[in-house]
Amino acid sequence: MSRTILLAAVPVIAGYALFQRRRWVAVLGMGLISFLLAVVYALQGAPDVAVAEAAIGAALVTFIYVLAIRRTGRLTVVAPELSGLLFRQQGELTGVESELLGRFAREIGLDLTVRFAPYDEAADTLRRGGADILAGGMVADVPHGGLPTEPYLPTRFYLVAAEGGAGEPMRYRDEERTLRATLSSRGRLELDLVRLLALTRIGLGSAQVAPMDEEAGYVFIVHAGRPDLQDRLNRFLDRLREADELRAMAERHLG
Amino acid sequence: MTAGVVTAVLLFAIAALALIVRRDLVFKLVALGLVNGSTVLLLVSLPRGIGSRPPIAAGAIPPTAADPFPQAYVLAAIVINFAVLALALVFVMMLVERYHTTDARRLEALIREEREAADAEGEDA
Amino acid sequence: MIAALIPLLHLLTSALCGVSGRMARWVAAASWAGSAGLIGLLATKVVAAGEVRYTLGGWPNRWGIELVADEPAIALLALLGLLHGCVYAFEWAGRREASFYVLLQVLVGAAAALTVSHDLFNIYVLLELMTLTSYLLVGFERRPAQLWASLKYLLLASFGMGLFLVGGAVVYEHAGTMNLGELAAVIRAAGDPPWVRLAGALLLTGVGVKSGIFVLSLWLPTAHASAPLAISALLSGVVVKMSVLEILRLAAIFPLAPAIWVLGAITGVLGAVYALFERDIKRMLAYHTLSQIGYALLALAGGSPAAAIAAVAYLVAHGLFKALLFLGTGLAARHVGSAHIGRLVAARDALPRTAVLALFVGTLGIIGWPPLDGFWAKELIGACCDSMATRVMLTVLALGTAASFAKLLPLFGVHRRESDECERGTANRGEMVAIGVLIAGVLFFGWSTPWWISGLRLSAAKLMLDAGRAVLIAGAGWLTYALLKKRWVALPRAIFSTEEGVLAVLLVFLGVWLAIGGGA
Amino acid sequence: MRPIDRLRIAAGALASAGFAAVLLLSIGRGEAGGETAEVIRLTATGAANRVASIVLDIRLYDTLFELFAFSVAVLGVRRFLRRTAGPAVEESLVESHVVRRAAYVLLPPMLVLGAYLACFGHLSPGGGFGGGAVAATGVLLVSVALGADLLAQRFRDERLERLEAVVLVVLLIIALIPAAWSRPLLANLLPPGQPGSLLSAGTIPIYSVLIALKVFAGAWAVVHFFVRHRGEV
Repeated sequence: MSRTILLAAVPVIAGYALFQRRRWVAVLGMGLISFLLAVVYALQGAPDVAVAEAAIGAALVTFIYVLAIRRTGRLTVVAPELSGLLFRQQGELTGVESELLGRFAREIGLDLTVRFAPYDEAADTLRRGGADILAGGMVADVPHGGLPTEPYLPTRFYLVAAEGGAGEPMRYRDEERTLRATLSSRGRLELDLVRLLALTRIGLGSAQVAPMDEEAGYVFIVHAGRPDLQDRLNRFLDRLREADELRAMAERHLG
Repeated sequence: MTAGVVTAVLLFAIAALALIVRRDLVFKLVALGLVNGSTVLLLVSLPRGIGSRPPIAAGAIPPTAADPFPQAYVLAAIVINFAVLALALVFVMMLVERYHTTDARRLEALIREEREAADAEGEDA
Repeated sequence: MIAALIPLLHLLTSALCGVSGRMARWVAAASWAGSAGLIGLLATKVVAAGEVRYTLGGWPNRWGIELVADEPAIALLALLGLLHGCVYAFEWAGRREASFYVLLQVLVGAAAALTVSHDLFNIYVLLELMTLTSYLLVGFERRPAQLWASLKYLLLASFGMGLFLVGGAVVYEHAGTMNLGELAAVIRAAGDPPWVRLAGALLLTGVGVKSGIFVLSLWLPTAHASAPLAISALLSGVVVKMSVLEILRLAAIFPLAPAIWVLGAITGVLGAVYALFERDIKRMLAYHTLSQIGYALLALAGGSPAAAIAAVAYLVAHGLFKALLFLGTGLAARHVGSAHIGRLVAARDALPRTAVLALFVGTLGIIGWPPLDGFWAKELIGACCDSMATRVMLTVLALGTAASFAKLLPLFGVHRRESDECERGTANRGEMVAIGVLIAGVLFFGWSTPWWISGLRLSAAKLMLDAGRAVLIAGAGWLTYALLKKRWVALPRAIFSTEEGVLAVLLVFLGVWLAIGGGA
Repeated sequence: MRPIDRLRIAAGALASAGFAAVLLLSIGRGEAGGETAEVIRLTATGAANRVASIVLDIRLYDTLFELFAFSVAVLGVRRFLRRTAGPAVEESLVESHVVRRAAYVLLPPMLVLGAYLACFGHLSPGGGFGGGAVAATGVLLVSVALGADLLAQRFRDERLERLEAVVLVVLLIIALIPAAWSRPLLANLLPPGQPGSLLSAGTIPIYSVLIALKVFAGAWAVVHFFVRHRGEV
């Protein structure tokens, strides 16, 4: 009897899950059906099949599908960690970008998730669709694999040379953590303002700093498949700029 | 005819319809998973294969036990279903990386455009 | 025992390729040599005894898995071994990564097991395993077009296998066995119960999705045309044929002949039409594979055992020249950067001589020019097939083939000016060996005709007459092409999307079920 | 919506309904053939669990190919997703200590259950595929609760890959051994023993454990790569 009730639920769930709009509902519907069927198998004298269906059909398949689909209701940001802009302090997320993105996410009704990664991996994740936004002090001077927003904060570039450093200078867009080591191995680096500040805090040592005359601004890079998100973020930043909140925010975090 | 057989056939038909109608690849793959799931249910619920007791006993098996053969068959079907779904998902992920969409018709159109561009080059030559 | 040993050897060496990545190429080559020897051994036994039966583990057939090596199985096994070797020779210098060899070994192992399998569920597992491995091999180079073609293939093939398994369930419910021999006995004993038609329609549709029937296998042209070179040759040359062999096995048990005839006719004509209007050579070859599958199905539907064997002979002949054409096209396309006929003709002075030779011999073979293999295979079918409708269809298809391949003629023209500034491409040694072996196969296939059908008598006069007819058809084909050249038609491509594919499968199932009298 | 889409929906609904009608009207009509009693007599291979004796003895040939289908899936996931490393550090803003604790508590029982299912598959429900997958589910639980990094540090893909291949080789060699005693291929050479005891059913428990090992390693690898590439569709 209980078996019949369980079985009757299966086509109903399938019909609902397959003909509505949310992808995660469809995936969870498949998992639920697998689970119900596993119970049915256990009840009709097929415990081996029940174990396999529960472990493989219900758990493993559902899990990889849930992992793979982009979480709706969540704004995923991937970034190299950088003090002042986007970084962790005593387990709390903080910085200009953290505040900006947090407010933006709240405004459009999404939860914010931030994943930190070195620049190359972060850009790759954005390109592959593993994140919605690439942040962490990006400047729209190279494609980055996504759509850049308008600049939210102006910046400048500085040529930093370690003692005796020669060779072609490299533009450094990576994490703060590896800044010092890269400088000593490469000799000369081009740094934006925030990264230069970070380096000063770590200790400039005997490095020479010379300003370059290139004007630039920090931007967010939005996933190429989300022009709608780029548009909303631009409008959000415009509003903040007009209310003069952007400058106040920068002063609060960067001094 | 058992309730399981009826359910299996209905599930197959619903999932097949979704495969035809839904354009999003995630829905298509879920539907494919359900098609294969329904064949598992069908085999295990065959009138001749069903029983109230599992076919497990150290000695002789009670006559009310289920037929073990369909059960052995579907174990393979479950594993193969997993393999199909995992591999299909991998290729979908790689297509999304390039085209930023899971819409089957858009993908078809984008890829056909690329091919026709290559063809036009050949016609010129 | 040998019949089981061949696939198990492939599986074992596939696992070994996985253990030692660097040695994979050599392990695979050794495995090929070993299995070639085993196939030879099995062939001598089959020729001596007619067929060799073996049940794994010594269990009764009703429950265990029975393997039957008969003449069709041996013919396709031999073709499989030959093409497998050619693929290795062709890819030898490429030094692919280990996973390529792992997948290829599993694919060939599953195909080899499929030729001899006599158990419905075993056939299901093997077909699925072949689907999975060819899926990965088609998408192996990660190009978007390959990935998409391959994904469509997986969706449709897996859906088709769902139907197949439902058919298997119906069979098990009523016959209590999955063994083909036992099943045939049960059906004979039970008269003609209605479930036989239902199961037959389900199984035929399921296998049909994988076997290149036009309305069912709409995934095939793009998948075969975009796969890596040597893989296209293997898939089109022999892997599709394994599913046709399963249709042959099903046709021996279920009353499917009318449905197979109709499907064969549709496949043959539409495949030929699409091939005719396609100017990318790789894609044209893929469409043409459909047309040729239709040719074999028409012969197979003739019903007599001799006709079935003639159909298999045609499949083998087709495997030889189709693999040759794919390899030749690929080799040429590699030097030009495109397989489009316009580009190839424009650059014909730069094409490697090996490629041009391969295309030339392949074209002659495929249009049935005497005395190449296509001619002999058509002779065999003609000798066993006595229905007038079938003969007409076969002639129409031969004409379509000749017209499609007339496109290639400008490639072989005598060069008016030998330009010195353009450098001719070359083939490496492995590629030359592969193409050489296939050319030999196409040239000398005729010698094997007495093995196919014992007691086949072809008088010299009839041979002369048929040879004349073959030349006439080739000429008529060329004329058709010359007439159509100026009236190019863009054929609809929308039917090749997945949605329509699944719909077509369901409709074909209903159609087949009605055609074989399931509604009665 | 274009007319062609409406047409497709209508045709699809008709075809699906037709399919369901044909099957519902003809499945189960006519009597079932064959005898179940014969099945039960035949499956006395010494394994109390008749399903295990079919999967790992009578139809072991199928199971070997099925295992290769699983391996091919793992190989595909590995090859196509291995290319790039995912983000190294995850800062998820929703994180609960209860979930962390639960994962630590649940992991050992899951692993033990998986091992039990595999080792006792010939006596009770379970078997290699189920056992391996259950154990992998435990690992997957940890990767959800503790973040992927903790597991990624312990994850040595090359070693797992090698292990999987070696398990396959060992399995096939065991399957081929009977030929050396001129017994049928894939025959169960070891004595059946006392049905119901742990050391019974000949080679069945050996296959079961090897398959579980392989499935566990493969499923772990698959989960690992999907965790690393999460949210990409």
